[in-house]
Amino acid sequence: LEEPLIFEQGCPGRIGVDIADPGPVDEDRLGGLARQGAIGLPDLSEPQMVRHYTRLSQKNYGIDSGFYPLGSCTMKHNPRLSEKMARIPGLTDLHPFQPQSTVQGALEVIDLLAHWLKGLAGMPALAMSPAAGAHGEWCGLMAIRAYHDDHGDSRRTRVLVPESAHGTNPATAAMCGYSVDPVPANERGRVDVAALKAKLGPDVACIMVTNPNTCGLFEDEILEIARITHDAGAFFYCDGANYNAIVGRVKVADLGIDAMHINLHKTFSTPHGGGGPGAGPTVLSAKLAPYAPLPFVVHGTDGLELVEHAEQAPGAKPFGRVKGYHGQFGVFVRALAYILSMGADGLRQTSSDAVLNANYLLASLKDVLSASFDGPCMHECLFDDRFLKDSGVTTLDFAKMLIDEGFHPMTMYFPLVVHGALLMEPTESEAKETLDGFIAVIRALAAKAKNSEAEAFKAAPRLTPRRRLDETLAARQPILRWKHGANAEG
Amino acid sequence: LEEPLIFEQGCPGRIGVDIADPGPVDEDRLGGLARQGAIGLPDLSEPQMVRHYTRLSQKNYGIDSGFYPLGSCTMKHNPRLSEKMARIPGLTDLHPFQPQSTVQGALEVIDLLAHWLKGLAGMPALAMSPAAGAHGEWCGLMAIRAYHDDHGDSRRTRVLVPESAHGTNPATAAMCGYSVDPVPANERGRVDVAALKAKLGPDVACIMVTNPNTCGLFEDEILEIARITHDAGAFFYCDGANYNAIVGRVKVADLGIDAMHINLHKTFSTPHGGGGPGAGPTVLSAKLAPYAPLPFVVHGTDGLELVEHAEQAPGAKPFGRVKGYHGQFGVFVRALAYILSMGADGLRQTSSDAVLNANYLLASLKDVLSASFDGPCMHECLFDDRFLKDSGVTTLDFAKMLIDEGFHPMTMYFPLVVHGALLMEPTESEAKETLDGFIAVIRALAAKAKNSEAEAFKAAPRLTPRRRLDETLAARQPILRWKHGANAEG
Amino acid sequence: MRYLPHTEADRRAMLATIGARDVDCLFQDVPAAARLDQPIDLPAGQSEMAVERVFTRMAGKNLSAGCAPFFIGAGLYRHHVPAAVDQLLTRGEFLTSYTPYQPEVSQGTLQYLFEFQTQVAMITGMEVANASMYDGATACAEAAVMAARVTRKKKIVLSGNLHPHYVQTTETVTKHQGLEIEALAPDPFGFEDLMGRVDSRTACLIVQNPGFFGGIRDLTQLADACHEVGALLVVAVAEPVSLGLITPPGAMGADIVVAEGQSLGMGLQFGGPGLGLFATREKYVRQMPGRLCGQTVDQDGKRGFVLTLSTREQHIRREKATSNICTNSGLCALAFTMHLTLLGETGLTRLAKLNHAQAVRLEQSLRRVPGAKVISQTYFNEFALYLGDDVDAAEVVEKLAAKGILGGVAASRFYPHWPELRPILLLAATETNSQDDMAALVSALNEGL
Amino acid sequence: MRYLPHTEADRRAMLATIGARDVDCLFQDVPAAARLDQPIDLPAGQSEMAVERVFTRMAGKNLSAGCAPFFIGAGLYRHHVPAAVDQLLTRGEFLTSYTPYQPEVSQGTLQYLFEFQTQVAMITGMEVANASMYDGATACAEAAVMAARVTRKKKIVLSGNLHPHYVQTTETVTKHQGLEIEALAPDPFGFEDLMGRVDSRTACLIVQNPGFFGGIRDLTQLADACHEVGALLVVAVAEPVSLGLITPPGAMGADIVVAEGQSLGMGLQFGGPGLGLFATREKYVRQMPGRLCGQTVDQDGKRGFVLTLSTREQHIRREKATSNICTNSGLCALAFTMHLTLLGETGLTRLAKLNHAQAVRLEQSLRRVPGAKVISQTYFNEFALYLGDDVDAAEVVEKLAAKGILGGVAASRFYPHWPELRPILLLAATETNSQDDMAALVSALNEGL
Repeated sequence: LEEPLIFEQGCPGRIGVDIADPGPVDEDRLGGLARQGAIGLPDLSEPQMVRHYTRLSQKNYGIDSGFYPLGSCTMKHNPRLSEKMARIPGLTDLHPFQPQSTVQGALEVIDLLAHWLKGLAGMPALAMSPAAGAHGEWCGLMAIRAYHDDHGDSRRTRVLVPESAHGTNPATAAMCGYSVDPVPANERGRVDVAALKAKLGPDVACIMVTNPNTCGLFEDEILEIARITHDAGAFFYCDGANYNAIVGRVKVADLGIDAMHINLHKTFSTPHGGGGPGAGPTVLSAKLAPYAPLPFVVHGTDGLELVEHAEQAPGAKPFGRVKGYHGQFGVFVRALAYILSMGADGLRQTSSDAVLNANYLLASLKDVLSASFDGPCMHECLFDDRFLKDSGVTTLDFAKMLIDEGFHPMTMYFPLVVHGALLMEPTESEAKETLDGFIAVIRALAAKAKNSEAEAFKAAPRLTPRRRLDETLAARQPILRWKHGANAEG
Repeated sequence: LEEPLIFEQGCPGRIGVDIADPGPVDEDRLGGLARQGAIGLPDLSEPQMVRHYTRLSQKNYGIDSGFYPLGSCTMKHNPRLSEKMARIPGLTDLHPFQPQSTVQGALEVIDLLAHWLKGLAGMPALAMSPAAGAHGEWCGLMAIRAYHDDHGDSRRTRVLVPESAHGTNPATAAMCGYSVDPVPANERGRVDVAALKAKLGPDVACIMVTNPNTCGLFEDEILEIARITHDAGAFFYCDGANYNAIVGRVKVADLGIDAMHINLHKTFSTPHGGGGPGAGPTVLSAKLAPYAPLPFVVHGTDGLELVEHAEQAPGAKPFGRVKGYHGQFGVFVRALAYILSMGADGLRQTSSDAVLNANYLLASLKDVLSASFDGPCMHECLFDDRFLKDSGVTTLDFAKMLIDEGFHPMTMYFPLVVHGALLMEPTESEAKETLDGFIAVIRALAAKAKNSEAEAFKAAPRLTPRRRLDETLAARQPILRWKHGANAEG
Repeated sequence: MRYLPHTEADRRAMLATIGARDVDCLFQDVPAAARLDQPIDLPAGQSEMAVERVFTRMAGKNLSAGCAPFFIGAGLYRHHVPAAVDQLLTRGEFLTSYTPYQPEVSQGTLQYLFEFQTQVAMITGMEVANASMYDGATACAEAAVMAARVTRKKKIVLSGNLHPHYVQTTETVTKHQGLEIEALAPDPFGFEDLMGRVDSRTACLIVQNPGFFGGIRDLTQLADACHEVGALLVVAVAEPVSLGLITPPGAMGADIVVAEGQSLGMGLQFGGPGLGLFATREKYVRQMPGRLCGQTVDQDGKRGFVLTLSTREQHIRREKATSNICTNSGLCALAFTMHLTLLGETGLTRLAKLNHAQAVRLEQSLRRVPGAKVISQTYFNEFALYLGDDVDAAEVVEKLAAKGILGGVAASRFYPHWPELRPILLLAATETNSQDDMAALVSALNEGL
Repeated sequence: MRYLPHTEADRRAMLATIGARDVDCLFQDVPAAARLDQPIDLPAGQSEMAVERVFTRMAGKNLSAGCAPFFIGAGLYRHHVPAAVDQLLTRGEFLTSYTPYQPEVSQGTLQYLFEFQTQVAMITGMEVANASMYDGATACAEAAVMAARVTRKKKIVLSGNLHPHYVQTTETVTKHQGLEIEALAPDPFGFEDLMGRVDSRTACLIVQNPGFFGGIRDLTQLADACHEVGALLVVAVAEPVSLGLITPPGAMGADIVVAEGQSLGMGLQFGGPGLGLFATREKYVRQMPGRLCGQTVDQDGKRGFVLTLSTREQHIRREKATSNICTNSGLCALAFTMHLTLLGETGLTRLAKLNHAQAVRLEQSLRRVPGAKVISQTYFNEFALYLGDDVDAAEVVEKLAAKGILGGVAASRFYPHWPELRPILLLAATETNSQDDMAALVSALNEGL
């Protein structure tokens, strides 16, 4: 069914919120700047609004709809308890600038979550306020740069980043004023340590390594990587996007890491919500701790205290403020609810089961798909498009065909280190039956692809609200908003 | 997509609720009656459960999904505010047997709702506890019978019920020990007053008239009906299922009615929820008031008091108790939220708009469908299947075809007084555009039917999770539960 | 008004199509004397914010169970409902749908009803169950009427351990149906002789298990006695969680099991809406009241579900219907089945064990209250506490409430005419009680007696 | 564990397929020295009920805004959010979906983003808007960087009326990007001369409207001055509700508008997550950071939506990307767009008028506080109150809190180094304030000064 845009449904004078008209405005205080003319917003009633968003939601696929093995995105079950906790009035109806005596419970949420994150990572300090993974990366690199600057070490202008890294890593380094030097991978899909060593030097500020890496592999030479990095006077920044593979089984500190962001929405299962909000608290080593950004919570004499200005905390040399207010509090509540539900034992089980599931997919599919690397893998398994050679079917076609079978596709064409990548992350919340159903479908489709049925693949998906969309047209003639008469329904 | 039964998804040892095993039970207090053997319930994890019910919901159509003109069912918008209010802990986490001093707010909800219902109906008393419309009917008839019994009038054994009545009316009368005598309709679709008069007599306990009636028509001779009924010493019970057509515009008391139930889920828009829970408070005239069932709320010296036993209220002669506890409290909260939101002005507008919408459908469709009666109609409009004559298409086929167009069908084959009825109730929450879209589809389908395209109708619906289901098979070989190995997926 | 989409322009355009001057014309069939020209003299509509204030104010006058040490049961039990239940319940496709008369677009409702029926049959140990009724009390009354229909006999015997609301509701429902109710005296000490009450005129014997005063009874012999004289044994269950731990009525020979389903999925809600569970043997299915969902196949041969056996219902049979009930408690049944799905075999069993363990712990704590004595020999999660010969339990309850403790219900609230029950307090414990709760109760009782 | 479906039997079967002895084998690539054999020494998992108790306890230590006369703003405003917003937000298809990389199964997310972009462009008076950013402060920083990119100039001038968190965040973000920040002194009395700060080296001037201290400014001349020297005018809006009543930045010549969207749909949430709105002129669209949704057609020619212009983004351009941001605030944008859809033109206009009327009423009430004076000449729903030369507003705030009143924020909380700001209290009024709230504030101020 088609659902028109809200702009095509409005009718002036309808209302979805009853607000008494306060009558003519005393314009004295508006400085002559009362709005002239209409805004252009459509007027809808509440029943229309409810139906509109209900119908839009029905055009979406979420974890609640089915299996969602999108690699590198960690689509695990989002507990409803976390949502409920985030809606307790005493935790959500709080203003960040209330007197601190009136928000001790909120500060306790932040402090308790920090306690868990530090304990799990084995790290002494952290920055709570980053709003997302990439924001946490930047926070980590800013702390590193602040350290170097504070130590008068201005030679360090380079950051080493493996080729397989998330695109945010080089962008982040550039934002901190660093140049980016790529490090090649070895044939085992890991950082080429010899090449890394060759690139390290007194001008390197830090390395940025994702571990487990974007191929779903643990950097097995990580201790050596850390050692040579530290020997060169550089810091080891770890992209913690895949921390969910090792949480509870490995302490970050034991790997020689100096800073790592933790995507709360991934490892601790706060909802991805169609693209955020996330949260990326960043754990820091003792050396980097003083440079953590404002604000932060400390234990004071009268309870918990929120430090909003550097001089409130002796010894602190914060590199600045990374966003408004005190962090993604609503996300903290959800993540903490998940953590307390799981506990140390449960978290260890999540990484164990996540890795088990990925290896099960790998073992069950490697004879029909082309696995890029030998196992064991960590929380995700990587295939490339060699199995589609000469079939006329691309990675994209293969993925779209899965949609008609009721599954969300895996990640395609990432990481860039293999050709036509298919990256599958099953997550620990999926039952064996679900994986078995998926495996059976993949095997059937692989057979179909090899059986020269490319046409069917090209036509997929066919059972969705829309078939394949013309992305080139969208980019060439961008239509980024509705305008009266310009967005006719196709 | 297919969704297996929970019994086909379970796996022993999974859990969806973490509960510490309290260890071996001290069986001393179980009197040797500890359960032997397994219950047979499936074990699912929370992610499986969430996905299961999400997917099941996707196989359902609600008001939130689209237009739902099911006649006589009043599928209007269910405000989300009402749901929110019903979840305030101080209103939902209350036990009915708490000391009354600790539930004064809950008693106030009941009392305030009663105040509104009495005020709207213009009636002096009511029974709050009936759980549904049919339950309210029975409550009303029990009060009537209690009155007659109390006055030693044991001759009254008959109840007069029009042919067009809801099936619950005769069933209710039978439950009260009455015999049922049907009253014919006149050619204008109303009670034949002459026939009614002829049937009235000293053995009639009451009449049960639905007004507006099930043809969507107001009983325009209602004052005469009331007069002759009262003259015969009988009571006038009104089935209030269609009260939504007149709320705020007509006081029930002004029509000479002695008792009427009010379906809160219809007139006051509490959710129908796939078949309940409803609530059917029943307003009563002064004569019937003393016989109202237990419990009820009165204004006492220390605040509100809940009367649970007859002797607590001097003068009360309750006919008994109709259910456990104090009424459908959760439904009361929702209905009261709706009533306070609407107010007296808004409620008057709802009935006005409901009647406007129905007449708009009638006016817009009467040239292509066959209207059973001339307008104006009230909140719903009735057509019969004359327009399908010789087309090979039945009312059922026609309705099923609508499903594929994205609409829920109207009510079919009810009321029984016309052949192949199609009863449409648009409700006031539908916008004109929605009605216009529906009208266009109906007109197109009517043309299609007349154009000998019966095959397409017979095959409908085709876009639904299931196509037409074999109801005869279900009734002939009832399978009413899952049993291991006996319910194979088709 | 936010729920009403029409603008004045819409209304005018529609009236033009209709050919009516104004909306009043459409109400021409209403006798002029009864037509109101103005809104009724009650307050005008309010914004969401204003309505929220009204309810928040009223809520503030209540002491909610979660804010107090809480030990009230007496037929409704406070259990923890997982968050997923309510969040899924509010999905519009469930919440805003009607009775599934159009099965093609109602497979969601129908499938969960089918699953619900199966779960109810399983936990009660019966063969079939219906798709729910209003509540436990009305289900009990329906069972009495059904038993009379099945046996063609008239006498209904009600145990003194049957919930007084079930007794009263059954009395009211059967009042004019030519049935004869024999209700036994309240029986907190477990002395009643039921066997002696069953004879050839008996349609059914209705007992509750666990009983209103807590006791758990082996019903096997009672069932045999009923069956020998052609009567049915009806068993009421007010606490379905008990079925995770104790022998189900079906395994002891019950012919009909009725229950209050509120314990699972719904929360207290001041007692309503409830959820009537109704299960019986397959041979009686066509005599069973209430809606039924059955399995069938669609045009393409795929498994699907429909409402079935509706020939028993009032819209087909009118005055000969099995009952006048034409709704069920759909959403409540959904909440129940969702909670039970989350629990599963493992969870229900553990929850039941935990409840019993809590009650045992409570009994042990109460040993520290001089003069008080638990008189229920057996119990699941609720028992009767005898407070002492001169103690009025109702007064104790008020004293406890004054201290912010919701400490059970006095038996006299149900039985005002039985002075010998005045010292009896009904106390329930569930998984929601903490040790602090129990300590607070014991200490307050010691002060208050 | 309730979120983990595997049984031990499942795990054994899967390990057998993999050919691994146990799960530890799968972690063989982790250096032995870093492998933990046991769970980390932190508490074990807990039931829902236990976790709820923990949060209920913490919530009990807070004074929530709804339980107090509440007048805090300073960039985040307390508005009433209609119940429908949150209930629709929690639909799993919205809540549990990812970034819409597969548009065929993400049209729901994509269509609301397209609608959101349009709404944001409309209310700001701009041509295009992106699909949201983290919050107002980071959006402001991104605007500074974008302005430098567009103009190829380096100087960023920040008004003293810009929210201090926006100032600080912009300083941090730009620190190592070769830009030069010129941040003006806080300006509660509206004396600052911005025109004089704009010169040929200026990439942009960033002003807030209404300003941090409340004032509303006509920006037309400032815009002209910027454009004359090739600089951009960036306008920050901390209270989007104001756009229902006052002239939007776009109509006064702004080149980029950034805003905090929290006011609509989201509630306070202790300040996070926020919702960064970002709008600009069409000609700058390829320089704009953040995700964008665009209209296109599908294979069958039907209108549909996709993420577009991603060549600006970091996963394509890596170190040359417009920013490192790779998420938006999808759910917050959904809440915002849903609330704004409910409001519509009529509702937003009325809500804005009502907010202003409330602030005017508050100012009038405060005339009864001797010595206190509203120093904002113009304002929307928030203004600066000067309490008297020797009064420390921070102390007053604490005194009010002790009386259960959340009476604004002291300017010194943001500007500890500016003693002349110590007597200044920022006070906001919205539709949520009752007359009683205002009376309570006035009375407490009179006692406390």
